[in-house]
Amino acid sequence: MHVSRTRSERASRAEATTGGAAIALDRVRVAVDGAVLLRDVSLELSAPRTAVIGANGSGKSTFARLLNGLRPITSGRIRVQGLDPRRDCAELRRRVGFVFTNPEAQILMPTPAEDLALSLRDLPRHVRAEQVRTLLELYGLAEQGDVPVSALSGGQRQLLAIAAVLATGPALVVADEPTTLLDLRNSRRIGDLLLSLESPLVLVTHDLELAARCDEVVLFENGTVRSAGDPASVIDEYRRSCA
Amino acid sequence: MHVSRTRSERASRAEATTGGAAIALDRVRVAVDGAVLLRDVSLELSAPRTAVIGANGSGKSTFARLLNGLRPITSGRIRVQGLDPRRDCAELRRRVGFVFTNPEAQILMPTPAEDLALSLRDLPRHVRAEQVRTLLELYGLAEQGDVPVSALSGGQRQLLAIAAVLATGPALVVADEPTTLLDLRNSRRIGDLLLSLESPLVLVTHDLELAARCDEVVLFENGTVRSAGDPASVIDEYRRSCA
Amino acid sequence: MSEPTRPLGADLARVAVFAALIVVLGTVTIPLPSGVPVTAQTLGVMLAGLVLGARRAPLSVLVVLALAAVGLPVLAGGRGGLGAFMGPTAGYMAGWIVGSVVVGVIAHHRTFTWWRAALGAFAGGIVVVYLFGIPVQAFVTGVPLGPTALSSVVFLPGDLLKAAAATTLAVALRRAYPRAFPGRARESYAI
Amino acid sequence: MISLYRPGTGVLHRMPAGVKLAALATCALALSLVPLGVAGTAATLIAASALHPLSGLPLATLLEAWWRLRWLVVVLGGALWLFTSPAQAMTSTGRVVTLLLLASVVTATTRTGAILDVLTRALAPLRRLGVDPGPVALTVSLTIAMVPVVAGFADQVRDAQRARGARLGPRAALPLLVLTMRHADDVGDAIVARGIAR
Ligand SMILES: Nc1ncnc2c1ncn2[C@@H]1O[C@H](COP(=O)(O)OP(=O)(O)OP(=O)(O)O)[C@@H](O)[C@H]1O
Ligand SMILES: Nc1ncnc2c1ncn2[C@@H]1O[C@H](COP(=O)(O)OP(=O)(O)OP(=O)(O)O)[C@@H](O)[C@H]1O
Ligand SMILES: O=C(O)CCCC[C@@H]1SC[C@@H]2NC(=O)N[C@@H]21
Ligand SMILES: [Mg+2]
Ligand SMILES: [Mg+2]
Repeated sequence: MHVSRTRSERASRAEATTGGAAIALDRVRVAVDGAVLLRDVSLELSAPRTAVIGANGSGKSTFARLLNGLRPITSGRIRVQGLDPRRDCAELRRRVGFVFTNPEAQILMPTPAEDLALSLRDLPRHVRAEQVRTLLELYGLAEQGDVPVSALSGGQRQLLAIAAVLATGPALVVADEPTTLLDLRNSRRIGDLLLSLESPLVLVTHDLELAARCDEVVLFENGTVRSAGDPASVIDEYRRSCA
Repeated sequence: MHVSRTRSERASRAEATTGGAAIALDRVRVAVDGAVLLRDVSLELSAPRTAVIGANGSGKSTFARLLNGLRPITSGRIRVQGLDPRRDCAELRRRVGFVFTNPEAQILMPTPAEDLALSLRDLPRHVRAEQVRTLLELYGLAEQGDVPVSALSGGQRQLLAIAAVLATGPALVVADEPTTLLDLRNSRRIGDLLLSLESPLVLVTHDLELAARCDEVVLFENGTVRSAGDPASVIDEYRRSCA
Repeated sequence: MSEPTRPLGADLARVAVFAALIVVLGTVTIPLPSGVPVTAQTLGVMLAGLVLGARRAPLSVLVVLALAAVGLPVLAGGRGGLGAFMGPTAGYMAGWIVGSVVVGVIAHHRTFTWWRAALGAFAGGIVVVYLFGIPVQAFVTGVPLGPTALSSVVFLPGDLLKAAAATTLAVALRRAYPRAFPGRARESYAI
Repeated sequence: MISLYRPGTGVLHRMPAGVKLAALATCALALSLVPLGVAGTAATLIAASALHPLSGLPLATLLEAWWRLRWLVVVLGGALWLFTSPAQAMTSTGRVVTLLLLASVVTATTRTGAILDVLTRALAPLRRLGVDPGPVALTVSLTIAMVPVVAGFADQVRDAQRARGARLGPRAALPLLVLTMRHADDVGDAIVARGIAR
């Protein structure tokens, strides 16, 4: 299916990646209006695929948002692929592709074709139309190119959101619970797609089976990292902490 | 915890239930604007707790909405606890409690206390205030009674939505993916709560572990019932169909 | 396929959710010395007319004004309270009610087209609002009508932009989420 | 963000909402009719501020109220100072600030539900015009519940656009509208399912 095609397709397009997420946090603290969302987070991520797990409100989304400067840090130090989100914000946003839980917030145009064209706006017009069609086919949306986005199924919407992000060839993909609204088949499809990417991936998820397929897992608890490392043992720790 | 209390509490309040969902569909078809959402669905449900599973877009939500007349049928025949949704719509809505995926859409008032009061609007004013306080305590929301709903966590919001539905003493509870937006701990809590209800339950879910704990499982595919019956075998069939 | 008449609940929800949208747009604002701010709420008023139509749009506006009247901070810049209805902006707020009706009537007359939408947003969202707003502002501040009207010219560029934005948005919404609009049967309103 | 009610047991908390609203309206009318000098304005300002601690509200509520009014004071006061006179600036700005402070006390000591009950009662005469006040009250409180939800949508959409680095101009609000209208449909279903409306 298209998942494997994606891998090879992207392999040919992708720039040489740094061989991992290349994320470093040093005593990072994030506070908003007096509430402490993250405290004392120190972490080095270099695996190609990292899963982030933890209870509701433990700080996973806050952490993910740090990675492209959507949320500023209050104190500490953070580097993403060598860039400082505070200083090199624009460059970082170009490099980091972000997939949200609710694709509807992320689809900016009335139809899938237009939305993909938006991602490719730097290309010349005729190449763009061509490329949009290729992408629609690649993600199995060829027939939905011109329908209203509200007529897409949940799975199709999430596919479109991911396609729009990958279309720009990001050097790092961050996804915040991208399979939450999907059924078994669609969440597998999206999960397979994300895990087969060439670019490194940081994946926030409540789906522990999906997390287990990553190379490294980080467990958040109460705004800080409780543990990080080998998937099986960290996931086991999380399960035990919930029991 | 409060879950067991709920069971006994409800046992004392509940009217004699019919001993099951008492739902019968006969060659039901639902079409909107030319699109066929359900076709040729014939089904009898009498188990106390029925799970409905199936892929995105297979018709689960459409089916759930038939049960309280939110969605009208195009042809066929449907009876819910002996009532015809077309004719006895108002009575059916009184009897059937509906829990939605997204509690934000279901909580209609600014604070938990006001939302519960809305459910109990038929009671005289002073009894109502008393009853609201009892319910808040029962669901562990005593301290959140007057805070804005936006300050509640996802789990607390879903608890409130369920409390508001159960407050009216429904003779049948229909829940459409009530645990989808929750983490492990919260979805367990809500799942336990729903499965421990006195009133019969129809539970649409993607969580197969939860479905396995019901008495009967119905599998939808492509707008019709693919199979129905013993949880273990139907779930197994679904897993195989997704592989 | 004849869909049953749209239930009252759906109308209620649309009116309320649009009123909430107008409130949220009130956070985008530029206070001006005259006491009448530039506010994105007029964009919300135009959109209400274009999307909800002539019957429900004024209800959304009325709900916002009712919330303001009972003292909630729902007007531009978090203002609210009965005081707001005694200030220089009172006429503009009355103009919103009538204006949103006019927007809806013009935009949904026969079939919805982009130029009808643009005309509606301009006539209802700008002309009508100013017709109500400027005289009241002159009365409250004690400044003669001429100079008050002249001073309101500062709103015009912004309001023209908002009318253009409202039109673009409504046309895009019609393609992205056609169900958001009143059904065919309801496109002409008897008011 | 919108419910400004602070639970408490002070005198004002126990006073019926209708009385408070009527008093507020009377004060507003009196302040706009009776010309007060600089000293009088200062006195009303102090009185309105003192009402906060007197009704058992924490000092923070008063400071918040003043902080919310900072731009009004600076812009309106500054402009009037420049264009008219310092005394005029003081009295006009002071009158508006006094009113808003009074409104903030009423809002902080009155449950929104109680205010809405008053509104419903005030609307009761509309029944003779064929308007049912029940749905009106429901719509009003529903709006209050929806404000933080829609504000949340606006945040989500802003984040998503920043993340995609897109500069869209007016189109930027399209996803916000789509999310909002879909939410309206979901809420409509819930209203019907809960048996609150047809
Ligand atoms: N703007 C804000 N102001 C104050 N508190 C906030 C803000 N945003 C988030 N929080 C709080 O910060 C904490 C961490 O939130 P975050 O969204 O990172 O959690 P999460 O791990 O992603 O949870 P979930 O699994 O529910 O998505 C939560 O307790 C949340 O209520
Ligand atoms: N108003 C409508 N007009 C046309 N098609 C619709 C409408 N509502 C739903 N559909 C379509 O009907 C099919 C069944 O939808 P339904 O919501 O019942 O699926 P579901 O099993 O609940 O899926 P999910 O797991 O995503 O919630 C879908 O293909 C959907 O796109
Ligand atoms: O918030 C209020 O009290 C009402 C503000 C009215 C502002 C008017 S509406 C027409 C004109 N266009 C603007 O942007 N502001 C003014
Ligand atoms: Mg999160
Ligand atoms: Mg569904």
